[in-house]
Amino acid sequence: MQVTVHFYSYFKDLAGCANTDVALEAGCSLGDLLGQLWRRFPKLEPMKNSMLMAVGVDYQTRDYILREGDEVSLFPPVQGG
Amino acid sequence: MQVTVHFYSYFKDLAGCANTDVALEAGCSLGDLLGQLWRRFPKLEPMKNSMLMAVGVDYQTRDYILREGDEVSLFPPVQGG
Amino acid sequence: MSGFQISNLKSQIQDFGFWIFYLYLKRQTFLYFTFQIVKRHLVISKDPIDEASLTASRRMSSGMGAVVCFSGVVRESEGSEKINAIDYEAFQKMAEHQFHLLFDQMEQRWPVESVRLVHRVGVVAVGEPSLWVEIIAPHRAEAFAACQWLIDEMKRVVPIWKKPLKTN
Amino acid sequence: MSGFQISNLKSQIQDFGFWIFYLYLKRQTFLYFTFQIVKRHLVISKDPIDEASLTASRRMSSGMGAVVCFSGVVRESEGSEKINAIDYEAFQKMAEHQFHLLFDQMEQRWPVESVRLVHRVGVVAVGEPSLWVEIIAPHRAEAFAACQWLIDEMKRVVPIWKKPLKTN
Repeated sequence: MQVTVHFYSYFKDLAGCANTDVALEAGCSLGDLLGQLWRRFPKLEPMKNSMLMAVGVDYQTRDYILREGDEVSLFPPVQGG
Repeated sequence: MQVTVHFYSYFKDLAGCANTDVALEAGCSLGDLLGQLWRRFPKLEPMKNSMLMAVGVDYQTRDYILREGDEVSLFPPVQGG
Repeated sequence: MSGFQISNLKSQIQDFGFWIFYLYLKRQTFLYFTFQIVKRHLVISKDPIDEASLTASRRMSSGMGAVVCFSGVVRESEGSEKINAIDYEAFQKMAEHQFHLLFDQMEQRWPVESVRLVHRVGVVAVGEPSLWVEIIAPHRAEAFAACQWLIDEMKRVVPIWKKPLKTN
Repeated sequence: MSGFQISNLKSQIQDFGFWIFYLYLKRQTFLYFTFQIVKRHLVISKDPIDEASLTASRRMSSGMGAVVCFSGVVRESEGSEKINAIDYEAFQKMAEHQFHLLFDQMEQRWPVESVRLVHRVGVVAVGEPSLWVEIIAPHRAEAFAACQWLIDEMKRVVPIWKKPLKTN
Protein backbone atom coordinates (compact mmCIF):
# COMPACT_ATOMS: atom_id res chain seq x y z
CA MET A 1 0.00 0.00 0.00
CA GLN A 2 0.98 3.60 -0.44
CA VAL A 3 0.65 6.56 1.95
CA THR A 4 1.57 10.20 1.52
CA VAL A 5 3.62 11.99 4.16
CA HIS A 6 3.37 15.79 4.55
CA PHE A 7 5.87 17.94 6.44
CA TYR A 8 5.04 21.30 8.01
CA SER A 9 7.00 24.25 9.40
CA TYR A 10 10.76 23.61 9.71
CA PHE A 11 10.21 19.88 9.21
CA LYS A 12 9.85 20.83 5.53
CA ASP A 13 13.36 22.32 5.58
CA LEU A 14 14.79 19.34 7.47
CA ALA A 15 13.18 16.87 5.05
CA GLY A 16 14.02 19.01 2.01
CA CYS A 17 10.48 18.59 0.64
CA ALA A 18 6.85 19.33 1.57
CA ASN A 19 5.60 15.77 0.99
CA THR A 20 6.59 12.34 -0.20
CA ASP A 21 4.92 9.06 -1.12
CA VAL A 22 5.95 5.95 0.79
CA ALA A 23 5.25 2.32 -0.17
CA LEU A 24 4.54 0.08 2.83
CA GLU A 25 3.45 -3.48 3.52
CA ALA A 26 -0.20 -3.85 4.56
CA GLY A 27 -0.75 -3.70 8.34
CA CYS A 28 2.13 -1.31 8.99
CA SER A 29 1.70 1.10 11.89
CA LEU A 30 2.57 4.78 12.03
CA GLY A 31 5.60 3.72 14.10
CA ASP A 32 6.78 1.39 11.29
CA LEU A 33 6.45 4.25 8.80
CA LEU A 34 8.57 6.51 11.03
CA GLY A 35 11.37 3.89 11.14
CA GLN A 36 11.46 3.95 7.37
CA LEU A 37 11.35 7.77 7.23
CA TRP A 38 14.37 8.23 9.54
CA ARG A 39 16.51 6.34 6.99
CA ARG A 40 15.36 8.61 4.15
CA PHE A 41 15.32 11.84 6.20
CA PRO A 42 18.04 11.47 8.88
CA LYS A 43 17.77 15.16 9.89
CA LEU A 44 14.19 14.54 11.12
CA GLU A 45 15.05 11.75 13.57
CA PRO A 46 16.52 14.03 16.29
CA MET A 47 13.13 15.83 16.35
CA LYS A 48 11.14 12.67 17.08
CA ASN A 49 10.53 13.37 20.77
CA SER A 50 8.78 16.67 20.23
CA MET A 51 7.16 15.67 16.92
CA LEU A 52 3.38 15.68 16.43
CA MET A 53 1.72 13.16 14.09
CA ALA A 54 -1.62 13.23 12.34
CA VAL A 55 -3.46 11.01 9.89
CA GLY A 56 -5.95 13.05 7.90
CA VAL A 57 -7.04 15.83 10.27
CA ASP A 58 -6.73 13.90 13.56
CA TYR A 59 -3.78 13.32 15.86
CA GLN A 60 -2.64 9.70 16.03
CA THR A 61 -0.10 7.71 18.01
CA ARG A 62 2.60 5.30 16.81
CA ASP A 63 0.35 2.23 17.16
CA TYR A 64 -2.17 3.56 14.59
CA ILE A 65 -2.50 1.00 11.74
CA LEU A 66 -2.14 2.73 8.37
CA ARG A 67 -4.42 2.15 5.41
CA GLU A 68 -3.99 2.57 1.66
CA GLY A 69 -4.05 6.25 0.70
CA ASP A 70 -3.66 7.64 4.26
CA GLU A 71 -2.39 11.22 4.44
CA VAL A 72 0.16 11.36 7.25
CA SER A 73 1.38 14.72 8.58
CA LEU A 74 4.47 15.28 10.70
CA PHE A 75 5.21 18.60 12.34
CA PRO A 76 6.89 20.34 15.27
CA PRO A 77 4.91 21.67 18.29
CA VAL A 78 2.24 24.14 17.21
CA GLN A 79 2.47 27.87 18.01
CA GLY A 80 -0.72 29.60 16.91
CA GLY A 81 -1.88 32.97 18.19
CA MET B 1 -19.61 71.68 63.87
CA GLN B 2 -21.75 70.73 60.94
CA VAL B 3 -21.42 67.85 58.46
CA THR B 4 -23.56 66.88 55.48
CA VAL B 5 -24.78 63.30 55.06
CA HIS B 6 -25.63 61.96 51.59
CA PHE B 7 -27.68 58.82 50.92
CA TYR B 8 -27.41 56.73 47.76
CA SER B 9 -29.46 54.00 46.09
CA TYR B 10 -32.34 52.66 48.27
CA PHE B 11 -30.86 54.36 51.34
CA LYS B 12 -32.37 57.53 49.83
CA ASP B 13 -35.85 55.93 49.93
CA LEU B 14 -35.34 54.59 53.46
CA ALA B 15 -34.15 58.01 54.68
CA GLY B 16 -36.80 59.86 52.68
CA CYS B 17 -34.21 62.37 51.41
CA ALA B 18 -30.98 62.49 49.40
CA ASN B 19 -28.98 64.43 51.99
CA THR B 20 -29.24 66.17 55.34
CA ASP B 21 -27.14 68.49 57.50
CA VAL B 22 -26.23 67.32 61.00
CA ALA B 23 -24.88 69.47 63.86
CA LEU B 24 -22.31 67.64 66.02
CA GLU B 25 -19.95 68.40 68.87
CA ALA B 26 -16.28 68.76 67.88
CA GLY B 27 -14.31 65.50 68.06
CA CYS B 28 -17.26 63.28 67.15
CA SER B 29 -16.48 60.11 65.20
CA LEU B 30 -18.34 58.64 62.25
CA GLY B 31 -19.75 56.09 64.75
CA ASP B 32 -21.15 58.90 66.91
CA LEU B 33 -22.81 60.43 63.87
CA LEU B 34 -24.44 57.09 63.00
CA GLY B 35 -25.94 56.83 66.50
CA GLN B 36 -27.59 60.19 65.96
CA LEU B 37 -28.79 59.24 62.46
CA TRP B 38 -30.57 56.04 63.60
CA ARG B 39 -32.84 58.20 65.81
CA ARG B 40 -33.76 60.46 62.90
CA PHE B 41 -33.89 57.71 60.26
CA PRO B 42 -35.00 54.51 62.06
CA LYS B 43 -35.54 52.64 58.76
CA LEU B 44 -31.79 52.88 58.05
CA GLU B 45 -30.61 51.20 61.25
CA PRO B 46 -31.46 47.60 60.15
CA MET B 47 -29.12 48.17 57.16
CA LYS B 48 -26.11 49.06 59.31
CA ASN B 49 -24.30 45.74 58.97
CA SER B 50 -24.09 45.85 55.18
CA MET B 51 -23.75 49.63 54.95
CA LEU B 52 -20.72 51.30 53.34
CA MET B 53 -19.44 54.67 54.61
CA ALA B 54 -17.32 57.30 52.93
CA VAL B 55 -16.06 60.75 53.86
CA GLY B 56 -15.41 62.78 50.74
CA VAL B 57 -14.40 60.20 48.09
CA ASP B 58 -12.70 57.69 50.43
CA TYR B 59 -14.08 54.82 52.46
CA GLN B 60 -13.82 55.32 56.23
CA THR B 61 -14.54 53.28 59.35
CA ARG B 62 -16.56 54.18 62.46
CA ASP B 63 -13.52 55.47 64.36
CA TYR B 64 -12.86 58.23 61.78
CA ILE B 65 -12.93 61.64 63.55
CA LEU B 66 -15.18 64.05 61.68
CA ARG B 67 -14.27 67.64 60.85
CA GLU B 68 -16.32 70.75 60.12
CA GLY B 69 -17.82 70.58 56.64
CA ASP B 70 -17.16 66.85 56.05
CA GLU B 71 -19.30 65.26 53.36
CA VAL B 72 -20.37 61.85 54.64
CA SER B 73 -21.93 59.28 52.31
CA LEU B 74 -23.88 56.21 53.34
CA PHE B 75 -24.90 53.57 50.88
CA PRO B 76 -25.68 49.85 50.39
CA PRO B 77 -23.19 47.40 48.80
CA VAL B 78 -22.15 48.56 45.33
CA GLN B 79 -23.21 46.70 42.19
CA GLY B 80 -21.50 48.24 39.19
CA GLY B 81 -21.07 46.53 35.84
CA MET C 1 -58.50 -3.07 12.04
CA SER C 2 -59.66 0.28 10.79
CA GLY C 3 -60.91 1.14 14.31
CA PHE C 4 -57.52 0.26 15.73
CA GLN C 5 -55.73 2.42 13.17
CA ILE C 6 -57.92 5.42 13.98
CA SER C 7 -57.44 5.14 17.74
CA ASN C 8 -53.71 4.68 17.15
CA LEU C 9 -53.62 7.86 15.07
CA LYS C 10 -55.64 9.68 17.76
CA SER C 11 -53.21 8.63 20.43
CA GLN C 12 -50.33 9.83 18.27
CA ILE C 13 -52.03 13.20 17.91
CA GLN C 14 -52.63 13.32 21.66
CA ASP C 15 -48.96 12.43 22.23
CA PHE C 16 -47.93 15.25 19.93
CA GLY C 17 -50.20 17.64 21.83
CA PHE C 18 -48.66 16.46 25.07
CA TRP C 19 -45.16 17.19 23.82
CA ILE C 20 -46.14 20.68 22.67
CA PHE C 21 -47.65 21.31 26.11
CA TYR C 22 -44.57 19.82 27.81
CA LEU C 23 -42.25 22.08 25.83
CA TYR C 24 -44.47 25.05 26.70
CA LEU C 25 -44.16 24.25 30.43
CA LYS C 26 -40.44 23.66 30.13
CA ARG C 27 -39.78 26.59 27.83
CA GLN C 28 -37.02 27.97 30.05
CA THR C 29 -35.19 24.65 29.87
CA PHE C 30 -35.90 24.41 26.17
CA LEU C 31 -34.46 27.88 25.61
CA TYR C 32 -31.44 26.83 27.65
CA PHE C 33 -30.85 23.88 25.38
CA THR C 34 -31.21 25.98 22.27
CA PHE C 35 -28.58 28.33 23.76
CA GLN C 36 -26.29 25.34 24.02
CA ILE C 37 -26.06 25.19 20.24
CA VAL C 38 -23.05 27.45 19.95
CA LYS C 39 -22.96 29.88 17.04
CA ARG C 40 -19.57 29.41 15.42
CA HIS C 41 -17.69 31.70 13.11
CA LEU C 42 -14.21 30.49 12.17
CA VAL C 43 -11.91 32.17 9.67
CA ILE C 44 -8.30 31.21 8.92
CA SER C 45 -7.17 33.59 6.20
CA LYS C 46 -4.48 35.86 4.82
CA ASP C 47 -6.80 38.88 5.06
CA PRO C 48 -6.10 41.48 7.75
CA ILE C 49 -8.40 41.16 10.78
CA ASP C 50 -11.00 43.94 10.71
CA GLU C 51 -11.90 44.25 14.40
CA ALA C 52 -14.25 47.19 13.87
CA SER C 53 -16.39 45.28 11.38
CA LEU C 54 -16.31 42.14 13.55
CA THR C 55 -17.48 44.25 16.50
CA ALA C 56 -20.25 45.78 14.39
CA SER C 57 -21.51 42.38 13.21
CA ARG C 58 -21.89 40.95 16.73
CA ARG C 59 -25.27 39.32 17.44
CA MET C 60 -26.38 38.15 20.86
CA SER C 61 -29.65 37.09 22.46
CA SER C 62 -31.18 38.93 25.42
CA GLY C 63 -30.17 36.21 27.89
CA MET C 64 -26.48 36.96 27.35
CA GLY C 65 -24.63 39.33 29.69
CA ALA C 66 -20.94 38.98 28.88
CA VAL C 67 -18.72 39.47 25.83
CA VAL C 68 -14.99 38.77 26.12
CA CYS C 69 -12.74 39.64 23.17
CA PHE C 70 -9.06 38.88 22.82
CA SER C 71 -6.68 40.26 20.19
CA GLY C 72 -3.21 38.78 19.90
CA VAL C 73 -0.92 41.31 18.28
CA VAL C 74 2.55 40.70 16.78
CA ARG C 75 5.19 42.21 19.09
CA GLU C 76 8.44 43.82 17.98
CA SER C 77 10.55 41.18 19.71
CA GLU C 78 10.54 37.37 19.76
CA GLY C 79 12.72 36.34 22.67
CA SER C 80 15.68 38.74 22.59
CA GLU C 81 15.58 39.47 18.85
CA LYS C 82 13.92 42.39 17.10
CA ILE C 83 11.55 41.33 14.36
CA ASN C 84 9.37 43.19 11.91
CA ALA C 85 6.79 40.51 11.15
CA ILE C 86 5.76 36.91 11.76
CA ASP C 87 5.03 34.51 8.92
CA TYR C 88 2.21 32.18 10.00
CA GLU C 89 1.82 28.77 8.33
CA ALA C 90 -1.28 26.63 8.87
CA PHE C 91 -2.27 23.08 7.93
CA GLN C 92 -5.60 24.66 7.09
CA LYS C 93 -7.93 21.64 6.89
CA MET C 94 -6.63 20.11 10.12
CA ALA C 95 -6.57 23.51 11.88
CA GLU C 96 -10.27 24.03 11.07
CA HIS C 97 -11.11 20.50 12.27
CA GLN C 98 -9.13 20.93 15.50
CA PHE C 99 -10.79 24.30 16.18
CA HIS C 100 -14.20 22.67 15.80
CA LEU C 101 -13.21 19.85 18.20
CA LEU C 102 -12.27 22.58 20.72
CA PHE C 103 -15.58 24.37 20.14
CA ASP C 104 -17.35 21.01 20.79
CA GLN C 105 -15.53 20.64 24.11
CA MET C 106 -16.18 24.27 25.03
CA GLU C 107 -19.90 23.73 24.37
CA GLN C 108 -19.83 20.80 26.85
CA ARG C 109 -18.09 22.78 29.58
CA TRP C 110 -19.56 26.30 29.47
CA PRO C 111 -22.94 27.78 28.43
CA VAL C 112 -21.38 29.77 25.60
CA GLU C 113 -23.84 31.17 23.05
CA SER C 114 -21.35 32.24 20.41
CA VAL C 115 -17.69 31.83 19.57
CA ARG C 116 -16.05 33.77 16.77
CA LEU C 117 -12.38 33.21 15.98
CA VAL C 118 -10.21 34.67 13.24
CA HIS C 119 -6.58 33.59 12.74
CA ARG C 120 -4.38 35.18 10.13
CA VAL C 121 -1.89 33.21 8.09
CA GLY C 122 0.96 34.54 5.94
CA VAL C 123 3.02 37.58 6.87
CA VAL C 124 1.60 39.67 9.76
CA ALA C 125 3.51 42.88 10.55
CA VAL C 126 4.43 44.06 14.06
CA GLY C 127 1.45 45.88 15.58
CA GLU C 128 -1.16 43.93 13.60
CA PRO C 129 -3.41 41.29 15.18
CA SER C 130 -2.80 37.67 14.18
CA LEU C 131 -5.62 36.29 16.34
CA TRP C 132 -9.04 37.60 17.33
CA VAL C 133 -11.41 35.65 19.60
CA GLU C 134 -14.85 36.63 20.87
CA ILE C 135 -16.88 34.62 23.41
CA ILE C 136 -20.48 35.47 24.33
CA ALA C 137 -21.99 33.85 27.44
CA PRO C 138 -24.63 34.61 30.07
CA HIS C 139 -22.08 35.62 32.73
CA ARG C 140 -18.62 37.09 32.98
CA ALA C 141 -16.82 34.22 34.75
CA GLU C 142 -17.72 31.61 32.14
CA ALA C 143 -16.96 33.94 29.22
CA PHE C 144 -13.45 34.65 30.60
CA ALA C 145 -12.85 30.98 31.47
CA ALA C 146 -13.95 29.72 28.05
CA CYS C 147 -11.92 32.34 26.19
CA GLN C 148 -8.70 31.64 28.10
CA TRP C 149 -9.20 27.88 27.85
CA LEU C 150 -9.79 28.11 24.08
CA ILE C 151 -6.58 30.08 23.48
CA ASP C 152 -4.53 27.76 25.72
CA GLU C 153 -5.86 24.68 23.92
CA MET C 154 -5.39 26.28 20.51
CA LYS C 155 -1.71 26.76 21.28
CA ARG C 156 -1.51 23.06 22.15
CA VAL C 157 -3.37 21.38 19.29
CA VAL C 158 -4.18 23.64 16.33
CA PRO C 159 -1.54 23.14 13.60
CA ILE C 160 -0.34 26.69 13.02
CA TRP C 161 3.33 27.65 13.20
CA LYS C 162 5.15 30.94 13.22
CA LYS C 163 8.43 32.04 11.67
CA PRO C 164 9.75 35.42 12.91
CA LEU C 165 10.98 37.67 10.11
CA LYS C 166 13.95 39.64 11.39
CA THR C 167 14.65 43.30 10.76
CA ASN C 168 17.10 43.48 7.83
CA MET D 1 37.09 80.95 41.72
CA SER D 2 36.44 81.31 38.03
CA GLY D 3 38.64 78.23 37.32
CA PHE D 4 36.64 76.24 39.84
CA GLN D 5 33.36 77.31 38.30
CA ILE D 6 34.52 76.29 34.83
CA SER D 7 35.76 72.85 35.92
CA ASN D 8 32.52 72.41 37.90
CA LEU D 9 30.50 73.23 34.79
CA LYS D 10 32.65 70.82 32.73
CA SER D 11 32.07 68.04 35.22
CA GLN D 12 28.35 68.79 35.08
CA ILE D 13 28.44 68.52 31.29
CA GLN D 14 30.42 65.28 31.55
CA ASP D 15 27.87 63.98 34.09
CA PHE D 16 25.09 64.87 31.72
CA GLY D 17 26.89 63.05 28.90
CA PHE D 18 27.30 60.04 31.18
CA TRP D 19 23.59 59.93 31.88
CA ILE D 20 22.70 60.17 28.22
CA PHE D 21 25.11 57.28 27.55
CA TYR D 22 23.72 55.35 30.53
CA LEU D 23 20.16 55.77 29.26
CA TYR D 24 21.30 54.67 25.80
CA LEU D 25 22.79 51.48 27.26
CA LYS D 26 19.74 50.88 29.44
CA ARG D 27 17.20 51.86 26.80
CA GLN D 28 15.29 48.60 27.15
CA THR D 29 14.85 49.18 30.88
CA PHE D 30 14.04 52.82 30.24
CA LEU D 31 11.36 51.85 27.73
CA TYR D 32 10.00 49.37 30.27
CA PHE D 33 9.63 52.11 32.86
CA THR D 34 7.90 54.42 30.43
CA PHE D 35 5.49 51.55 29.67
CA GLN D 36 4.68 51.40 33.35
CA ILE D 37 2.94 54.76 33.14
CA VAL D 38 -0.49 53.38 32.34
CA LYS D 39 -2.57 55.28 29.81
CA ARG D 40 -5.97 55.77 31.41
CA HIS D 41 -9.26 56.59 29.79
CA LEU D 42 -12.23 56.65 32.18
CA VAL D 43 -15.76 57.67 31.26
CA ILE D 44 -18.83 57.44 33.50
CA SER D 45 -21.69 58.85 31.44
CA LYS D 46 -25.29 58.57 30.31
CA ASP D 47 -24.18 58.25 26.67
CA PRO D 48 -24.51 54.85 24.98
CA ILE D 49 -21.20 52.97 24.75
CA ASP D 50 -19.91 53.08 21.16
CA GLU D 51 -17.73 49.97 21.02
CA ALA D 52 -16.90 50.36 17.34
CA SER D 53 -15.48 53.85 17.84
CA LEU D 54 -13.63 52.76 21.01
CA THR D 55 -12.12 49.88 19.03
CA ALA D 56 -11.13 52.23 16.21
CA SER D 57 -9.43 54.68 18.61
CA ARG D 58 -7.20 52.05 20.23
CA ARG D 59 -3.50 52.97 20.41
CA MET D 60 -0.76 50.58 21.46
CA SER D 61 3.02 50.51 21.29
CA SER D 62 4.93 47.80 19.42
CA GLY D 63 5.97 46.03 22.63
CA MET D 64 2.36 45.09 23.40
CA GLY D 65 0.98 41.71 22.34
CA ALA D 66 -2.38 41.35 24.06
CA VAL D 67 -5.68 43.22 24.10
CA VAL D 68 -8.52 41.96 26.30
CA CYS D 69 -11.93 43.63 26.04
CA PHE D 70 -14.97 42.98 28.18
CA SER D 71 -18.52 44.17 27.55
CA GLY D 72 -21.11 43.73 30.27
CA VAL D 73 -24.55 43.72 28.71
CA VAL D 74 -27.93 44.13 30.46
CA ARG D 75 -29.73 40.76 30.50
CA GLU D 76 -33.49 40.23 30.23
CA SER D 77 -33.72 38.72 33.71
CA GLU D 78 -32.47 39.76 37.16
CA GLY D 79 -32.80 36.73 39.37
CA SER D 80 -36.13 35.16 38.40
CA GLU D 81 -37.82 38.35 37.19
CA LYS D 82 -38.06 39.64 33.64
CA ILE D 83 -36.82 43.19 33.24
CA ASN D 84 -36.58 45.58 30.32
CA ALA D 85 -33.81 47.86 31.59
CA ILE D 86 -31.51 48.68 34.50
CA ASP D 87 -31.29 52.17 35.97
CA TYR D 88 -27.68 52.78 37.08
CA GLU D 89 -26.93 55.36 39.75
CA ALA D 90 -23.38 56.51 40.49
CA PHE D 91 -21.77 58.67 43.16
CA GLN D 92 -19.79 60.07 40.27
CA LYS D 93 -16.91 61.87 42.00
CA MET D 94 -16.19 58.97 44.36
CA ALA D 95 -16.61 56.42 41.57
CA GLU D 96 -13.96 58.19 39.48
CA HIS D 97 -11.62 58.39 42.48
CA GLN D 98 -12.10 54.71 43.34
CA PHE D 99 -11.50 53.68 39.71
CA HIS D 100 -8.22 55.60 39.74
CA LEU D 101 -7.19 53.93 43.01
CA LEU D 102 -7.82 50.57 41.29
CA PHE D 103 -5.80 51.68 38.23
CA ASP D 104 -2.95 52.61 40.64
CA GLN D 105 -3.02 49.13 42.16
CA MET D 106 -3.26 47.47 38.75
CA GLU D 107 -0.20 49.43 37.63
CA GLN D 108 1.73 48.03 40.63
CA ARG D 109 0.72 44.44 39.93
CA TRP D 110 0.80 44.00 36.14
CA PRO D 111 2.77 45.61 33.29
CA VAL D 112 -0.37 47.08 31.73
CA GLU D 113 0.23 49.78 29.10
CA SER D 114 -3.32 51.04 28.79
CA VAL D 115 -6.63 50.73 30.56
CA ARG D 116 -9.83 52.17 29.10
CA LEU D 117 -13.10 51.84 31.00
CA VAL D 118 -16.55 53.18 30.19
CA HIS D 119 -19.50 52.76 32.57
CA ARG D 120 -22.97 53.94 31.69
CA VAL D 121 -25.31 55.53 34.20
CA GLY D 122 -29.03 56.15 33.87
CA VAL D 123 -31.40 53.78 32.10
CA VAL D 124 -29.67 51.04 30.04
CA ALA D 125 -32.02 48.79 28.03
CA VAL D 126 -31.75 45.00 27.83
CA GLY D 127 -29.17 44.07 25.18
CA GLU D 128 -27.13 47.27 25.60
CA PRO D 129 -23.69 47.33 27.27
CA SER D 130 -23.45 49.07 30.65
CA LEU D 131 -19.72 48.44 31.03
CA TRP D 132 -16.80 48.28 28.60
CA VAL D 133 -13.23 47.56 29.69
CA GLU D 134 -10.10 47.25 27.58
CA ILE D 135 -6.67 46.20 28.89
CA ILE D 136 -3.50 46.30 26.79
CA ALA D 137 -0.42 44.46 28.05
CA PRO D 138 2.67 42.73 26.65
CA HIS D 139 1.26 39.21 27.16
CA ARG D 140 -2.06 37.43 27.29
CA ALA D 141 -1.95 36.08 30.85
CA GLU D 142 -1.40 39.48 32.47
CA ALA D 143 -4.01 41.19 30.28
CA PHE D 144 -6.64 38.61 31.27
CA ALA D 145 -5.63 38.67 34.94
CA ALA D 146 -5.68 42.48 35.17
CA CYS D 147 -9.03 42.75 33.37
CA GLN D 148 -10.76 40.18 35.59
CA TRP D 149 -9.23 41.64 38.74
CA LEU D 150 -10.34 45.16 37.78
CA ILE D 151 -13.96 44.10 37.23
CA ASP D 152 -14.04 42.07 40.48
CA GLU D 153 -12.65 45.00 42.46
CA MET D 154 -14.97 47.46 40.75
CA LYS D 155 -17.96 45.43 41.93
CA ARG D 156 -16.57 45.63 45.46
CA VAL D 157 -15.62 49.30 45.82
CA VAL D 158 -16.87 51.57 43.04
CA PRO D 159 -20.08 53.31 44.19
CA ILE D 160 -22.49 52.44 41.40
CA TRP D 161 -25.86 50.81 42.05
CA LYS D 162 -28.48 49.25 39.85
CA LYS D 163 -32.26 49.27 39.96
CA PRO D 164 -33.97 46.75 37.62
CA LEU D 165 -36.90 48.23 35.71
CA LYS D 166 -39.53 45.53 35.37
CA THR D 167 -41.60 44.80 32.29
CA ASN D 168 -44.99 46.35 33.06
